[in-house]
Amino acid sequence: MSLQILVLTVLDGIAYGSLVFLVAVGLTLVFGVMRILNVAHGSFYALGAYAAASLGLVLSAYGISAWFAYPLFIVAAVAVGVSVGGLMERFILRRIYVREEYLQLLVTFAIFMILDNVQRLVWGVQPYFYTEPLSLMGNVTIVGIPYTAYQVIFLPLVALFILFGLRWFLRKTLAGSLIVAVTEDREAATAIGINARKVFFLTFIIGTTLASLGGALASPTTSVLPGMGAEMIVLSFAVAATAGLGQIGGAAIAALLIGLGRSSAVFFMPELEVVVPYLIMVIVLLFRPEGLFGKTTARKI
Amino acid sequence: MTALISAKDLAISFGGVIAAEGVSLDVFEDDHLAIIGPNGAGKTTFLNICTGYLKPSAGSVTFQGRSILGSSPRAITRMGIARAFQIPQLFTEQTVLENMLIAAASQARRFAPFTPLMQIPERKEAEHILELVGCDDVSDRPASELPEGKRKLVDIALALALKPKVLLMDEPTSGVASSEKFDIMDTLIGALREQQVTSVFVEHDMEMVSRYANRVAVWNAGHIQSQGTPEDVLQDPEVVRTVIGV
Amino acid sequence: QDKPEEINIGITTFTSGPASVFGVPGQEAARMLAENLNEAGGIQGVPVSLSFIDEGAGAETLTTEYRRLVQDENVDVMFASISSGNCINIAPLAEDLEMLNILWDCGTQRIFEEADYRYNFRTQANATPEMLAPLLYLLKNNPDFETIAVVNQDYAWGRDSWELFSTALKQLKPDVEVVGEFFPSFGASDYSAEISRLLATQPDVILSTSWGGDLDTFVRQANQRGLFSNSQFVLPLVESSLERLGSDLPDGVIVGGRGDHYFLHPEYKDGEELQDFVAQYRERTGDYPIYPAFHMAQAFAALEAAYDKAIEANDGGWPDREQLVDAMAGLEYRGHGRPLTIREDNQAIEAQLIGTTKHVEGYDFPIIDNMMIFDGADLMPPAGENSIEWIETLDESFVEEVSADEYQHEE
Amino acid sequence: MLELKDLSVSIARIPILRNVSFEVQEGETIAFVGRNGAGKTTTLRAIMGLVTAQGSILLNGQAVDHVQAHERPALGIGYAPEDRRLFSAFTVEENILLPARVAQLTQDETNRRLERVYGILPELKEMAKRPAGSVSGGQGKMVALGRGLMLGTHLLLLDEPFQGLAPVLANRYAEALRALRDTDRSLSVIITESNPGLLKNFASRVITIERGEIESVEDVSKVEA
Amino acid sequence: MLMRIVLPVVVLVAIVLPLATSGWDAFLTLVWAKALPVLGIILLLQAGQVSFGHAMFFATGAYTAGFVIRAIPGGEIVIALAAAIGASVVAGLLVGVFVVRYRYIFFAMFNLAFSMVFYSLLEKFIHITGGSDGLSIPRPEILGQAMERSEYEFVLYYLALALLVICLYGVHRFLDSPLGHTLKAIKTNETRIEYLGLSPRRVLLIAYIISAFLAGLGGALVAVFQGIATPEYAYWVRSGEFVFVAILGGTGNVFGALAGSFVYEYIRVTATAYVGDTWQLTLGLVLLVIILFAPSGLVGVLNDIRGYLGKGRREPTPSGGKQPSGKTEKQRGEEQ
Ligand SMILES: Nc1ncnc2c1ncn2[C@@H]1O[C@H](COP(=O)(O)OP(=O)(O)OP(=O)(O)O)[C@@H](O)[C@H]1O
Ligand SMILES: Nc1ncnc2c1ncn2[C@@H]1O[C@H](COP(=O)(O)OP(=O)(O)OP(=O)(O)O)[C@@H](O)[C@H]1O
Ligand SMILES: [Mg+2]
Ligand SMILES: [Mg+2]
Repeated sequence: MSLQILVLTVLDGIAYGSLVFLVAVGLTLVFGVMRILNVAHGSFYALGAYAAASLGLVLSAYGISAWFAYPLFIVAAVAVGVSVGGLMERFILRRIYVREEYLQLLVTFAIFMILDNVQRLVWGVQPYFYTEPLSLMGNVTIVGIPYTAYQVIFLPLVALFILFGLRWFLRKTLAGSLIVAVTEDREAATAIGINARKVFFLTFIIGTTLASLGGALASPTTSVLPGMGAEMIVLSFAVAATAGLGQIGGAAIAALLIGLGRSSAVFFMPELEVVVPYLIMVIVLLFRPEGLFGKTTARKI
Repeated sequence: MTALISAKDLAISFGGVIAAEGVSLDVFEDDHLAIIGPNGAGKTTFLNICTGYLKPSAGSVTFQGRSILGSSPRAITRMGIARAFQIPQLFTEQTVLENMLIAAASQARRFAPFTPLMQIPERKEAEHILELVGCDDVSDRPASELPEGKRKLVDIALALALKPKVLLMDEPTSGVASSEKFDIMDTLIGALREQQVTSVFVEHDMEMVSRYANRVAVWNAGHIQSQGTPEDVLQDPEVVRTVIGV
Repeated sequence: QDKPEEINIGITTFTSGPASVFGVPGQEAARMLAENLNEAGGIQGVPVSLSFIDEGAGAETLTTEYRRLVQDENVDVMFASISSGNCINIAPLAEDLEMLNILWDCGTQRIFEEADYRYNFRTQANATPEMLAPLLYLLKNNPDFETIAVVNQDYAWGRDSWELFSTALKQLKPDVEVVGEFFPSFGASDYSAEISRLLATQPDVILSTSWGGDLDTFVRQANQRGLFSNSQFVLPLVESSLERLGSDLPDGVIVGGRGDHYFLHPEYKDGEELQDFVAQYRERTGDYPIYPAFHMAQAFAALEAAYDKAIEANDGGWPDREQLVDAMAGLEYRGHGRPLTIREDNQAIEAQLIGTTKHVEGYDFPIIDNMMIFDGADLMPPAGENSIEWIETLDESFVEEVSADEYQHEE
Repeated sequence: MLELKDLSVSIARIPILRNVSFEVQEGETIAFVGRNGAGKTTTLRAIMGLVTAQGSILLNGQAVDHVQAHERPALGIGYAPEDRRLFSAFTVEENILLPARVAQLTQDETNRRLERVYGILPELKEMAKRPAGSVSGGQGKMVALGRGLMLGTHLLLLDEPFQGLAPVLANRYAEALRALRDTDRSLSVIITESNPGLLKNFASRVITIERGEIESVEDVSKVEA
Repeated sequence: MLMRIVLPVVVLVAIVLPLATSGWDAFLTLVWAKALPVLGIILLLQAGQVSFGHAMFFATGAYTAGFVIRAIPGGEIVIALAAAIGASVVAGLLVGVFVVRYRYIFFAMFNLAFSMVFYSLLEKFIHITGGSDGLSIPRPEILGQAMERSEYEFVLYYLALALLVICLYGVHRFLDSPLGHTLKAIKTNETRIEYLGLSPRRVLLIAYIISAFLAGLGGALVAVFQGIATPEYAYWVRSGEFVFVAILGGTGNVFGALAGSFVYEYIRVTATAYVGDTWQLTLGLVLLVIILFAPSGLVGVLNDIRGYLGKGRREPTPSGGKQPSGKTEKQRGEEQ
């Protein structure tokens, strides 16, 4: 029994953690790297979910195999992230990079409101569902308890893929270095020939695409409905902070901690479930004020 | 004559880089001690240790006989050791005068919540100090707008506003146009002399050293290579080779 | 007083946020009812006009707007609101503004138990009967269960409803053991951990008073992992999700809908009124009407009845507000369920319809079978008494004492 | 090869440069001197396109006013800012290499230039693997200089490159730069420097700027000869 | 200029308004009350720190007032407000000693964490707090006077207005004092503050406590006006709104709190009233426009106008950068 409970706790923790990571990693990138408090991140999560669900429903309407749903998720995510994210960066954010940082907060908050409303206008208020991709992968039974393969196997794998993909991208590729350079000192970067605008544009799009990918991947597991974005904002910020600025690996661990914390709460102290992410954040920050993998900034004197 | 600041066998290193090893140095009342040495020798590090910014892995530092090891920069500043930085540390969004008045208010412990900063009695003094370093012309400019040279000077002025017993300056006039720096240093050191402020300054300009220092300490790779009067030290062929060049 | 140009009704409802799954159907129903009413010449020949306030805009905006409607737009009657919190917030305000305020959907039983109001009326049942009915149904139909677990949303409704249900359960079947109490956060998107836990503990009964997206998500994830095959589910609000859940909601789940309204109400489904209502509503929204729509209909019905009654009492003269309010007391009216009466504490007595899901020909979602309709009066404390205290006076015999009319689903 | 015509800059509506005009011949080295706040840095920043400027800048006869700031380094302009501006997230060597990577130079071209940098600034080799955020003030200046040298194939803009360097190094670097310029005749250099001694028999002309206006242009190449 | 001319004018208008017109006072009372927490946020923004958790003090004030009023028969508003202030100051101190050790997102999120924990406590202890339905608060007496709603609200209007004006002026003076300037200095260079013999943390703590006090007072006023306190008072969305309104109003000047609060509430209420389903959309769009065309906030607009009239040189837009010079450089860099 107790061993079984332990296994279940871990499994549920991993499943939930993977999802949280997929949603939060985009924010960790955009915030950690560009220092933009993108409140609209939640909207991209929601938009991704809606887009995926709608496309999926089209599929099933035409009786096309749900296997196509998985590539469709990526299509949906990229479509949303690039179009909406791109427009947002190009026509709004770009105008305020040089201004007081917190203006960005204001802007993204406004955009969040707008997108939230737009969702309602486009998709109405009734929850959407598209569960085929989930059912398609069927269940796996572990220590006598059925789980959906989608949640305990597929999502964690995707999460791992994104994790290592991003780390490689930021550390090993030129684009990665450019992003880091531009963030630290936009002018110095320009002075050595880096097109700061382009870099910001791409970074932001990557971030928003990841957010909507998170939404798309989450859509089969949950109801797609108004206000679903709001919840994710705080959670993502909690992850970003716990991780340490721009720390993709940190985000993964933070998400995992939150997942495990949550599942163990459900198993052993249900009343705590709601506050778990915050407790974890507080505990981590108490011991590592710059977040899990936060670096202490360069010497000033 | 008693040592004001006395460092014994300081050691510190950063991931293999030895920034100080067996560094022992006494600074006496009314000294104007120049620290010279190649880049990366550990000069700034020494100042960082003396002001509690870095904790040495070994050794001790005393000020007026009291150990200041492990005290915070804040505490040490209050004891009377003020510092000007190699890379100026200013409140960039505030005007030069505001910068000065914050320092003055701190020195005079003026924290009445409702008296305007601009009206504290120390204002006159602060403005005087700005004149001293030739920055009165920029007193109402935001610090962020200052040219490099002025930044350095304002940074020194901030330290002066604390009425320190000892003033540590890290390359006080690097970046200050050569046409001006001697006039400024003349007035500055003059003022220090009459207020009997002891000073320690890191310098790369040997003319400065020979003009204003009564003692020189030569750093090299975390060690003190030699110390003495400017005349002797600056002649020392070893020093010429490692620091001055021909 | 002579007839006004029109009767202006202010309605607070959710058009944003998760609760808009109720708010918008309510709003649609209201628009529809108003149109019908005006086509038929309005109330006593006076057309009605509607203005809405979004409860989703937050408490302060709500009260500011409420005042504006009352004071500047001088509406004749307010319908407020869906959220119990808002009802508690608005009721005293309405009282002070001397505005006839109809609590058209909120559930908390506290309002009329903790304060006396003159201007506030609730035109549908409250949490107490809405929780007792499913419990009685459970006890009458599958009496032999030993363990129960609850998964409710972590906010007042989730907690209050569980308090009512569990207190009653302790009285009516003391030997039952509560093996799990879960209150996942409101709007939670994932219940995997809860479900694993429930799969591991295998309680005989699982109760959830959740609603909207939360309920849908929970049901889907539970069904996906075969939780329904192990435990008897009791979902007192699932009537509002039936159509959305479709095949994801298996047979044999105990269903409620906060009253005795149901588009296939066994006693009225052949009647024209209900059929028209359902037909019109479907035409308008594409969906079958759910309980908020019915609650709205009840509010309208009550208002109409009140005007009729007041005008009669006023021998033909148009009533002023006080007269209208007087008329509300003891009012009898009917929505699309059994007749209702407003009792002396301004709380309506409404019957409760509970049943079991069943998939049948002609509907791609489960309909309600093995229906029981309870008389509301049996399930409520006497006016002025506190529900919890009253429930604590009950005992096993209560299950037998309360009778219910039983119906089967038929084509 | 570089020509400034009536260059004017004002920031927040204060004039900072007023009609600055001068040109730099191919292979020539200019000492750009002036008191603090005279406008030296601003002039260099204007050439790099880092401040909005009126007037025009010609490079090899081509107006570059409309060349985006980030495209100018590709024209062979290397800039070593006065206040270092290193990327502390990278090591010293990464800092030096970044411009080459951005310009997507071939591997051996990159190596060639890196060797050139290390040739002039051998001290950098020892610090190559250290985080740029940790180096000392003077070391920082060296890195900045090295980074500038990576791209500066036609024009070097050095803003007080020797400031805060120990004299022994300053002299050596000045020598090395001179040697570099002598070997590569197409390389022009503008050095702002407050210590004229270092520029002796190095600069061919000394341009003095005062309060944002060119005060004097004196030819010292003769003197030296 | 703002302090000497605009504020008095506004106050004057505010004083005569309820006497002249009707229908505004309820709305404005909320504006006054909600301007207080915003003022608190502006105070912290001087040090470059954003708190995503100040709703926790807002709620602390609200619930304290609520409990006091329910506890003492009749319920005296003065006592209630006093208690609320006391409670929020204490809370501010307790939370403050933790959070002032953090900066930027960590500061923001630490605050958020505390407030969210507080929020769920308010929801969970349903028998004390009434859970998410909230704690209903009977109408208190004012100086022993029991009142009808109309006159009660009339008095409350002026009470809130008076308190707001006092706080605005007080904070204005504080920011002008040495301590206030040191607070601003935290934003650009803490090392230097240390080397002036001052403790950035302590300075920030003082500001934090003041801001908690302001938030608490605002919460208490809203609560006694609304007659209810709900956990939503402590929810992160509300905290976010405070920050949002602060920036909207302009963080450069205490006056921004009032301007922002008024404009935000006004747009919001009008939007809900006249565009119904699309109020969020409208609100969002209007705000976007304001931001893009008045980047330094509403108050900034006034300053700009002043600037263009040539009265004094306009300050370069302030930076919130980590490396002070770094950020201004960024600004310069952008001027290509
Ligand atoms: N961002 C800015 N805003 C306002 N004024 C500025 C700004 N940047 C520079 N200035 C002003 O422009 C003038 C020239 O500055 P610049 O840095 O070019 O001088 P400099 O000759 O390089 O001085 P130094 O030798 O000290 O580096 C100075 O008066 C400075 O105050
Ligand atoms: N915080 C730190 N982290 C890592 N290395 C450091 C740190 N501080 C100093 N160092 C190293 O210690 C050595 C001495 O640094 P320091 O700043 O004292 O040199 P310096 O004598 O002041 O040189 P300069 O004349 O260029 O200022 C340098 O090699 C530097 O890289
Ligand atoms: Mg140094
Ligand atoms: Mg310069």
